[in-house]
Amino acid sequence: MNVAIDIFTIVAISAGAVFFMAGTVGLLRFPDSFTRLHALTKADNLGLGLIVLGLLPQASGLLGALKLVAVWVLVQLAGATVAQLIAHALRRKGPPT
Amino acid sequence: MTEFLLAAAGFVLLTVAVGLLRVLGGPGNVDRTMAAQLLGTGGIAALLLVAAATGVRGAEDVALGLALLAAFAAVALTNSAAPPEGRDPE
Amino acid sequence: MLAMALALATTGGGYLLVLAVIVPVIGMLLSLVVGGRHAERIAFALMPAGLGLALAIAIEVWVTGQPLVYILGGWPPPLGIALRADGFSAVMLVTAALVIAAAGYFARGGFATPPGVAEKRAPLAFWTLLQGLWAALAVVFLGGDLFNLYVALELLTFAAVPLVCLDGRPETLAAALRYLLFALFGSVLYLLGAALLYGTYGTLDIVLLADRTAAEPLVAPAVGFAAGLMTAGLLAKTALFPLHLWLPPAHANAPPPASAVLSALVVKASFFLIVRLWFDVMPGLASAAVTTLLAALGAAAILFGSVLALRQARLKLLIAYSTVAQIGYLFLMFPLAIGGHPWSAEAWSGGVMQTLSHAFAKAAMFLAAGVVYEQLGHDRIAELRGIGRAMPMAIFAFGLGGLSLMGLPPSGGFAAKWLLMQASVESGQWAWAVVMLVGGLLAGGYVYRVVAPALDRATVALKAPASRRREAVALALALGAVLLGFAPPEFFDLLQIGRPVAMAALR
Amino acid sequence: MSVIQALDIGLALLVLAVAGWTIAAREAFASVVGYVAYGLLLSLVWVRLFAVDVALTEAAIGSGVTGVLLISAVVRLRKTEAPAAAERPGVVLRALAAALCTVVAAALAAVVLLMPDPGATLAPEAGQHLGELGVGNPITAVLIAYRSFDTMLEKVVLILAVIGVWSLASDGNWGGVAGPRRGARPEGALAFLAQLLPPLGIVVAIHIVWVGANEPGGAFQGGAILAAMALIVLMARLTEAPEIRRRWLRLALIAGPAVFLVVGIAGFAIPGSFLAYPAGWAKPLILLIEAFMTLSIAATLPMLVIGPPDRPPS
Amino acid sequence: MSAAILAGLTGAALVGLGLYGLLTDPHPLRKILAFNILGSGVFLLFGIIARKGAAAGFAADPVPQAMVITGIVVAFSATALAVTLLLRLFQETRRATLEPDAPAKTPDAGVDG
Repeated sequence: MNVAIDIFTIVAISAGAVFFMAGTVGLLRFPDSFTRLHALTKADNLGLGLIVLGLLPQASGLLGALKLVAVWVLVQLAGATVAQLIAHALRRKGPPT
Repeated sequence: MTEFLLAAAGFVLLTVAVGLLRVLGGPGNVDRTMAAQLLGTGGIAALLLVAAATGVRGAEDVALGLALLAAFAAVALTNSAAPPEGRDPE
Repeated sequence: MLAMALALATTGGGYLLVLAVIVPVIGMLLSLVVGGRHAERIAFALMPAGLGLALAIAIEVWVTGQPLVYILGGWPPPLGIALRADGFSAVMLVTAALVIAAAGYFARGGFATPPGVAEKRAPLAFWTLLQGLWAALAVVFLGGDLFNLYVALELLTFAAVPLVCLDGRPETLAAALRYLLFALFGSVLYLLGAALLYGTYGTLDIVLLADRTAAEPLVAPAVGFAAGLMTAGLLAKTALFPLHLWLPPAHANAPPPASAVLSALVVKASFFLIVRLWFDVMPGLASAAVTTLLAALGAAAILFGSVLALRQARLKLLIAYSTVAQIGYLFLMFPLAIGGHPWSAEAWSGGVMQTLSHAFAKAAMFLAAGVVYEQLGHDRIAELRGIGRAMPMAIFAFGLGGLSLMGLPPSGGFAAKWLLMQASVESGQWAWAVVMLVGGLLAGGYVYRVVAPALDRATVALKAPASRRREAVALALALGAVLLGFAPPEFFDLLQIGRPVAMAALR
Repeated sequence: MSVIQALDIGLALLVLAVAGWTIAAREAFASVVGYVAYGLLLSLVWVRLFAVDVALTEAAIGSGVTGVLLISAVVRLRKTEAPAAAERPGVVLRALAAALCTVVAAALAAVVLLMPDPGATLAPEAGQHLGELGVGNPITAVLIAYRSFDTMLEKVVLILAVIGVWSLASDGNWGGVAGPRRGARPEGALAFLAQLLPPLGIVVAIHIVWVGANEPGGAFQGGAILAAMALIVLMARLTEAPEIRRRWLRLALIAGPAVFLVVGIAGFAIPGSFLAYPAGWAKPLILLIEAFMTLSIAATLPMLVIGPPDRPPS
Repeated sequence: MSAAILAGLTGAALVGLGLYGLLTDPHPLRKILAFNILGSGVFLLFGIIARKGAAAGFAADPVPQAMVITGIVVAFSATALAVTLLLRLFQETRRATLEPDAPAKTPDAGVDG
């Protein structure tokens, strides 16, 4: 049972780490701010989600798990807002560079 | 398990560091603001992993605090960049 | 060990120390909440109480012949914090209470809330900050813990800086910002030193640190480095040459009552902590090289500050540069008063006397300059001819203050410089005596530059009606500086109570 | 080298790189963003140092609230950068400064390496009295009991800072409101965030204050999070800051130190010592003080960020 | 090398960096930033001292940690006051310089009373 849980954790966290890497690759390779913004907010948030998922079984009790989920929800919320705000700001500034 | 979690934290931190180099270079202020967002997400992930590995109590609360404030830099920028009426018209 | 045990338990009358701190704190908080003209009323109601407390502390120290101690919260150091008052703290507290009361009385009217107005900016800020500054000074003089003293230094900074730019003129804003940056730089260095001391000795209590540094004088390189950092930080706050750059614009541009308090008390607070550090915490580390360096900087400050004061075109800048010079005298006590030599006690008394007499003299001169500025609308020295008739008391106050700065009898400045000179002759360190003589002559020069034309028979056009009350406040302070010259021997005994070397004999 | 060592070294290098960026970046805005990132990384370092209370404070104040303050300032000061850059000292002076700073840093590093390990500590003494105080978090015990005098004075520092900031208002605006006028159309997304975040933030803040007695957390951290929530509501212009002449605002500012003083003075009478807690009453009194300190900090920090009033009172 | 030593070395380097910025950068806002970096370096040194003081079942000495919390709050208020002063100075002069040149030439300009 324990081994199964650990394997789940390892798989989820590894997948999360891969998404973080993908996000960074996107930041490096994408040509303009809009697309970079996508790479940043989408990929990284998914990566964090997977890491939180992987850590859930390791969490100490219900409160700990709840906090982990709350962290993820909050980052989602922040990511969505920031993407909106930055996109707005970019559009106000004129054509993307 | 501990080693794995730490390695994962190190990996995430590394990707964040590389991304940070990219966004801090600009070209514009808006791009740079993404640095805060990048660290907000990646830093929280690394923090959670490190905390799980080293068994530091209360680290989730730090992550919660960081998550609550994750949008602040971008909000502060867009808020000051758009000059509302009544402030110095710069 | 007797002294150790005494320093870690509350003594009779110790509660006075707590009251001396919390009375102005309560006044500041209340003034902010009640607001309006009540802020001024509260400040005035509490000033006599503060003076009474300071006097009670001084009397208690004098009568018992021992420092007063209060252990806060019943948690003895090293875990908790102690407040302590020795002779030096007691006289500084009394001086602070007197100067603040005088500055406050002077500021009446200038910082009044006019009838029909609920609250005005400058008055509310002035009266709350003045009380905050008073509380900060009390903690600096009484604090027995280096971190507690860090908080006190920050309190002092936050109260002093906004006072500089209360009138909002651009040059005062720049002066305030520069002052703030210097002060922050000073506190962060001080804090760094404190961190290293804690890491080495596991306590920040002054008495415990003194005991531990005495037991193992150079236990780690950290200690010498820490002392250097803390001293550098405090020197920046004291504005000792060459770290004086911030002082003249800040002191010269602040409103007169603020200038008086800043130059009389605020720079003395960080000086007081340098004395604490080198005489109480680590006397073993105060080698001849260290004390000579401090005194050499002091000597440079005396000469440099006096010469610049001679060349200023504005009265308030002249007084500010004179502060740079007079701060220099304070540091001459270091090579003379350290250790248990026969002349050390004299030099110690001389240093303390210089601190006190400069406080009274300089506050008097800044207030006198404030009167001049108010009535002429400017303070250009070239256009002061004949003002002696228009405002005789102010010019008399300026002259008496100058007398003390020059070190002429009868004045506190004379007593201070006489004691220091005597000590330098007895110890064979003649150079300091020569510097003091030259400094006195230069001081004579810059005081003469102001007083001589002022006494001229010329008529001046006044912009504002004379305020005899304000002139009288300045004169009273100047008389205080003169009266110090008549201090009885008992007063000098009080200054010696708690002097580290004197206490070492008790152990 | 173990994994954790590699991680620590990597983290340290990253912190230094971002700090170096903050100092060296050509544009001030880049420097400020670097500083925000730096604050975030520092909280990670604090977790590694087993200082979760500090990590919380750094996350909320050092990075979050300070970030808002600096970013809004740097945007307004953009035009001053070029003239200031012209005043930059010459190469020789900078090299001298660099040499001096290197010497200081090297000496400090040497001192750190030479310090005894295990070093001097008050941990046993601090732990000894936790039972009688009824709290489990030794840092709370230090802040609200052993060294409560410092904590009280530090709150007074904050109040003086508020007075100092307010005193920079123009005379006509005294008593009025700071910050942008309400009604400027907020971005939809921002308004959404500002409505959703505060309820969650308040829950988190209360949690952090409440567990602070036994776990990492406490008044400063909780208060700072509440302050951040207030700031986001203000930035989204959902509401306006209170006029600074309001009595309730001023009461909130001083509530923390006032309760401290009341408890402290009561201590003269009952246990017989200023700021001492009577036996058996320590924990409720500590919680009472923490509650009011939280309120005060939550009121003070936004006031410091939004600056002096720039509109006359209504 | 332990995490504490590493943090201590980082702290020392940060002190050096902050000091350099404070001394050489002419822009007040950058000076304020440098002051904050200098301060955080000092706090990290407190952190390593706390960590070396691990004893009696605590992972670190709580006393220096509590001091850091106090220090962070004080550093924030200092930053806020300095930034407000700077913004006000900019509002009055359209400049952000501490060099006392232009305004100081006319000491009496704009004095009311």
